[in-house]
Amino acid sequence: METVEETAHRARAWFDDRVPKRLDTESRSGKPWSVAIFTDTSHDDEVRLLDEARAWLQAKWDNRLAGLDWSEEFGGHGLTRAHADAVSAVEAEYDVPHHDLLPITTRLVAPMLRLLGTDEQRATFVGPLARSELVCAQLFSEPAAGSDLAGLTTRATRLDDGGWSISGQKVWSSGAQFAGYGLLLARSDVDVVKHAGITAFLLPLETPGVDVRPLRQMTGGSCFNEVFLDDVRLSDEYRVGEVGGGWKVATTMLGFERDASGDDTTLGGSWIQVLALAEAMGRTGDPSVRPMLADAYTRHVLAKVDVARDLSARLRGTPRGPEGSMRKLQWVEGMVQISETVAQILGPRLVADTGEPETYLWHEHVLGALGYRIAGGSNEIQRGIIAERILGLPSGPRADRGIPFKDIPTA
Amino acid sequence: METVEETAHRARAWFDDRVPKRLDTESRSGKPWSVAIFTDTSHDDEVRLLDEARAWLQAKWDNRLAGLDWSEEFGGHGLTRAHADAVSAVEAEYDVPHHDLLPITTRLVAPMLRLLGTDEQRATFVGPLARSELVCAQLFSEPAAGSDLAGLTTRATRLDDGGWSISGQKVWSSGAQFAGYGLLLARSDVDVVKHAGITAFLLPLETPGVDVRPLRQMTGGSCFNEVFLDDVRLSDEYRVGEVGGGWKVATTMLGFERDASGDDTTLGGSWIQVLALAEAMGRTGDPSVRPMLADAYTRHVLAKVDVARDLSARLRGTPRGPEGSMRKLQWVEGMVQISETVAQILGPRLVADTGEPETYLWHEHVLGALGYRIAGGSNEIQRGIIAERILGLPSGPRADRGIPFKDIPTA
Amino acid sequence: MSTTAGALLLTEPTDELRSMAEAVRSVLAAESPIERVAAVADGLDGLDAPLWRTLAQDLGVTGVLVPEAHGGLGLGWAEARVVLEALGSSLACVPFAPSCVVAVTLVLAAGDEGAAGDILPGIVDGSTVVAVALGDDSVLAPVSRSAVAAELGVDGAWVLTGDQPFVPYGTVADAILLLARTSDDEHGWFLVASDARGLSRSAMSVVDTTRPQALLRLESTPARLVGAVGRCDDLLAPVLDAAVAAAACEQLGASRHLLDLTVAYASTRFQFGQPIGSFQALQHRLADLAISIDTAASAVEYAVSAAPADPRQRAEAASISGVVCSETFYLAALETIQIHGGIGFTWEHQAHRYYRRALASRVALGSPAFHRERLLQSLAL
Amino acid sequence: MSTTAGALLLTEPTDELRSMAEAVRSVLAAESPIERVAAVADGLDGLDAPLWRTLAQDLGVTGVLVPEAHGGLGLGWAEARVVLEALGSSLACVPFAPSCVVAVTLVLAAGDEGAAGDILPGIVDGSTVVAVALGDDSVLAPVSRSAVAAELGVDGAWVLTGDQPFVPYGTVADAILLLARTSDDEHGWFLVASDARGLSRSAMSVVDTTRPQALLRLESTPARLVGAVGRCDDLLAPVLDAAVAAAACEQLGASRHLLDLTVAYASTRFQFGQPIGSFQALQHRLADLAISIDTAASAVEYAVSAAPADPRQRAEAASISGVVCSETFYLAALETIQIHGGIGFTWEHQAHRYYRRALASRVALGSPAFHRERLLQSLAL
Repeated sequence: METVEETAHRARAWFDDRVPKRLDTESRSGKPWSVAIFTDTSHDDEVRLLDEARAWLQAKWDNRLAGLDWSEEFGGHGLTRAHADAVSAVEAEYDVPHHDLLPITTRLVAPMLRLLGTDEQRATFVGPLARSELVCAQLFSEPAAGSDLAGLTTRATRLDDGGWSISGQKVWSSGAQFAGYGLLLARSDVDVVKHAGITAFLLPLETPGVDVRPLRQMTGGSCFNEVFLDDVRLSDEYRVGEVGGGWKVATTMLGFERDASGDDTTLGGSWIQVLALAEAMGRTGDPSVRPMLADAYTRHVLAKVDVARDLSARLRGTPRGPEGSMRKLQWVEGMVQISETVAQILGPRLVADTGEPETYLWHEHVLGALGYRIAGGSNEIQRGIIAERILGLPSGPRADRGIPFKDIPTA
Repeated sequence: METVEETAHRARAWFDDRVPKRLDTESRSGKPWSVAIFTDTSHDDEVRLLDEARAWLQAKWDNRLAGLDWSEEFGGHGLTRAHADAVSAVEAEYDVPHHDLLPITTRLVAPMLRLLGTDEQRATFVGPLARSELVCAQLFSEPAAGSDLAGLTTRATRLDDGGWSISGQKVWSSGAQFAGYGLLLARSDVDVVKHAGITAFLLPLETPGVDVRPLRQMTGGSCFNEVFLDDVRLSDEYRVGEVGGGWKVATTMLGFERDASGDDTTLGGSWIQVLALAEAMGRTGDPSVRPMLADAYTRHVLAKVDVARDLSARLRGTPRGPEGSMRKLQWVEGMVQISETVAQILGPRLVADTGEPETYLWHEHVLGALGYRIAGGSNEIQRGIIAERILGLPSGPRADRGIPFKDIPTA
Repeated sequence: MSTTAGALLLTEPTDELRSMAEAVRSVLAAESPIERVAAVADGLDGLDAPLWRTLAQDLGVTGVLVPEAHGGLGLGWAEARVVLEALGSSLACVPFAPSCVVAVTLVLAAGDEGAAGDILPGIVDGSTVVAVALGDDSVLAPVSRSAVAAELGVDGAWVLTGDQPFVPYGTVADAILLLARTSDDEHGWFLVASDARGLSRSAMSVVDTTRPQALLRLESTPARLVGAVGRCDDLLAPVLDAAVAAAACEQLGASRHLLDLTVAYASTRFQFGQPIGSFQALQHRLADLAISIDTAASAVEYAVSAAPADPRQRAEAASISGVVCSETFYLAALETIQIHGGIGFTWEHQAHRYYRRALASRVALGSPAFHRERLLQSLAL
Repeated sequence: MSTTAGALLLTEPTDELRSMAEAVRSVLAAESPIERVAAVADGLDGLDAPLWRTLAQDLGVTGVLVPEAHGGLGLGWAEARVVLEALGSSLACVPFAPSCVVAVTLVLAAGDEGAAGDILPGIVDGSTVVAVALGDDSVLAPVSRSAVAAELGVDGAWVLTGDQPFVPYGTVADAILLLARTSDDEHGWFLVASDARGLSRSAMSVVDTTRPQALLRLESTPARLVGAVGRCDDLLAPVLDAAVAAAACEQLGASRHLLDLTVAYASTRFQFGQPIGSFQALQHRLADLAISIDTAASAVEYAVSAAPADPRQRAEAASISGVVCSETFYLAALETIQIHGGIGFTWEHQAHRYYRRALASRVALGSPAFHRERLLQSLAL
């Protein structure tokens, strides 16, 4: 078997031939990296980016640089997670195609389905999903089920023919306009406690009754969708896991998410960019800016140490559990810190465009940074996980515990 | 009737003849004001301070500068709260005798007893308490009833002769070693909800079975006591309010406390002192110190505005209710701010004594400031009051609601 | 140095003040609901002209600070404050602060009766919007030198040349007041008509579109000196103080609105079978916000009380409000979005409009760090 | 400037490290429970002599950083770290950090084989406690000039004159290393024996009595130059880095202890019929503390990894740990007292001992503000 070092070496050689190194402040296009958190891209450009990212993944796969830890049953190469990690670590140094929808498909949905799907689902979907030949979005959150995901109310009603009728509304569904499938959670039983009445489906988004509409976020762009479901008829083949077993599907995926997150350093607004800004604006000597620069640099360095610690723990066989909640909060805190620093550096130039380059555009970062305090498990939810699952603090009385879903107060 | 302005004028003239103005950084003794929050005074000195403060109050009273808003029935002068406020405002400019136990006696216990006492209790105690001829401590908190005062477990058992036997332990009883009486809350019924089973007593502290022991706080001194009660026999004449009406006694007193607090600007560590320190240490130009100085000065100024706003609201007939919780938190925040500022100014001189004057002694302030985040209703309790009683936010489920005291979980 | 606030005279909430506030609020409720604000802000010039007419012609509040001799109401900061709080609360898209507070203060402080007679009546009846340019880097460090130069032409008239960014309502204003340097050591306030020769105005892209800003280019543009020339700092101080205090009043009004909005949402939004406002962590944060707003109210009270007082105390009070109210409003906007969760992050929700205003107003007239320094300087520290 | 941490080599928790930690912890559990710490701290000299003997003679950890050639264990910072974390966790009253880490680092960095041979064996067997004076205002601004002057006597031997405050364990030490200036531009590290002529030592009153400090007066006191004379900054840097990194390890250990203590208390203390640890506001604050401690763990990891590396990165890593671990420990101590409530404010409870250490260690080797500046300087900013 190829050693991890050999894999890393091979990856580097292959990348060197094909993609540029990720330089400090410039992107592949030779333009400065965007500092935005939510990029505002046209539909056509977004499709192109997604296609590039899929092609890139498949090319890596065909050259034994992706799918390393997938078994041959799914077209994989039968190596270990350590081999895959090594390629990721090397790849992080390069400026490669990327699209948010890909990791959802390949790192969350595909491994979940491998674990929980039927034999037929595994045969049909897992390989193509892992290679991103099929692309799948997450249909989890709802307007009335945000932090309380398990409070979802999209209804799945069993029909006489064994199939399902699904009605309801999903929200914050990233990439649903480009995906062929959506991994959907719906309530199939309101007479049991809330976690027990949820069923999961792999929903072809072409199905009649599915309406995907862009949702405009406060930054002005539309990175997300609302998905309306009106009497959507679905055969039972598309059910994932047991009837009433949807929460297990969700937690399985969220478990992979924990494992996968923390790598995404592609979002805009890095230390390098902040430093470049402070120098360009001549503010590195400003006593109101200096402590902020010191703290931003500290977070920049310690984020790398965090990654190394987590990698080391994983190699020792201690998989990341709820500790992912800490990383999420540290990462968000770092983004907020950068926002505050650039606000102090730019002053009025943060909020009104003088035409000077690389100044006003930082407002995109500042507006967007707020989003990740909410998205992907709000700060409040993460703190609760840390308190009860890492520190082991006791839970207090709760109004939704031990009673049928239909009896939980909603107003 | 004398006008408020006339009273103020008369007060000023009388004070001018007797006590020095409160100068910026020096006390009556000509020494710098202490910066300590909890002063560490010997028992004899404390007794002397208390006696001086009582004599001062009585002299004011005899000269129609105290007891202004007390009716003649209690030896008062039958004027208004506005007259009393005016004298307080003038008095704040002078360096006058003070002891913590006095306001508890004269501003909390005496008015409560006037409202809730029997005719006999009113005739016997109210006047002497108001003039501090009798002195009364508060016996409220217990080791297991801190934030949750109504969870107290000191037992009051009714005897066949109609009297009571009281056993239990009180803690953080300020001044109990000098007081003749203690206003005590005890549980008389465990079969009703917790607030309904409490009875109040005016306990002569000489009663057999009462044991007052000093409690050493983390600053090193002993400003508080533990009070042990072992089968203390008390006649029913000393009961205050109804049997089971003790919580009303407590809330009445806490209501007066709200009204009375916020005036206590005698605790150590003021803006003037901080500024003097920064100048003496040559640190006013330090960029790490300057923002802290600006914030300390801001709090110093706005505290005065707060007082003026509250006075104006009271004069318009809007008594201070739960807003007192805001003042408490702002006041504590100001103390903490001053602690942080002096720590930044002094560096190692805060924690080790070089012998330079007015430097190391600030550690007393820094250690003590923590106490008031806990004492008198912790920060957490005050925030809860603001959230539910000022903002009107709904309460969540609670484990102690609607069930008999004896069924409330305690471990 | 000296300490102040020894004997504070606060503005009592009289019946007249209350009814004035009520009148403004009911006009805003009717004519400037958040949907209207959004439409104007997403529109061309960011000015709600019909509302401006109502405020000027029906309510007459545009003349609140203008002496009766010039057609105004001849009232003071207590009255201006209630108007500003209401406008801030609703994000109304009108140039009340720059034109009716800052420009009026400037003209009165200049002691130039001729200019006052020419400028103020138009401000009062709303026919003239006067913008005041305060910002370039002057708000980050005490300005010592404007980028605009003034020269006396051969005809004895002044002409200005230079660039002036960050002019609030600069594109819609009928006239602009700006600082220009007349010599190495001296500056003056100059009035430039919007149609003056050599003036070009371009709208800047802005985060807070309820508050348009312009970049002005002046090339030998004729201008009128208002008041006398003098030291830049001396000319700037009363105007900056008024602008900061006015912004503080607006920030306080907006913060209170956000607290009310968020408390209402938290009381009715259920998650986990409970209203989210019953979760203690959220309760404590809203309590902290309420405290911060109460502190901001004291800062505004002080700034308003000190507004006509001695220059040192006025600068002190303005800068205190510039720190406290900016930070409070920013906190309020952050908590509003966070507590509203996903819905608070959408374009359709009003939260981001307030966040944008909070972000912009926190830096527009000097950052909190700048005002901390300015406060210390007012204390000779 | 350059960025670092590109390829981080972290210390893996080997079995040897784990058993070393276990050995130290079990000695401390047996010999230095909090009651013992309180008794020593409230006693005369703040030194737990029996514990010191056990550590030196039974465990031998006093020689952890000393090369085997000088009788030590010849191990590195990974091992020193586990000892320091355990000592910090228990507040053990022993001069491990100054003598076994800081003094050893100093002597090795000086490259003075003679001095090393004379000084290190005594440190290893615990018979000699060597204090290192780092603090006067040198820790607030990069030191440029020591207050102690060194002169070469007629006999060719150095004598020192001046005052040196803030010497940790200065009264119990057998020898003290301090910086003295040998000329206008140069300084040297000097070793002064505790019984040297002209040396007087007085204990300073201190907030953290688990860490005694002394004021030294030297009057023509004979001293031995260790290493060569040189620029003050160059001599100080490696020693300050070691001292700060050692303190960070102790702070991390103490913070973890406080988190455990407070979580345990909050899980069993009932108020309002619930364990207080089930109240959400408190849960969230403990979560924030846990995050802060995790960040501190990364800072320590980085400081320990960088300890033997190039001077720039070592200074960077030390100062990062000086900010992060100081602030974390201080937060931990504050929350411990606050969450314990009244009982946490009593003398009898252990909380205040940790708070005193947190307060003292936050300023003893430079405040967080100082280390932020030092970090920027290491980046040439």
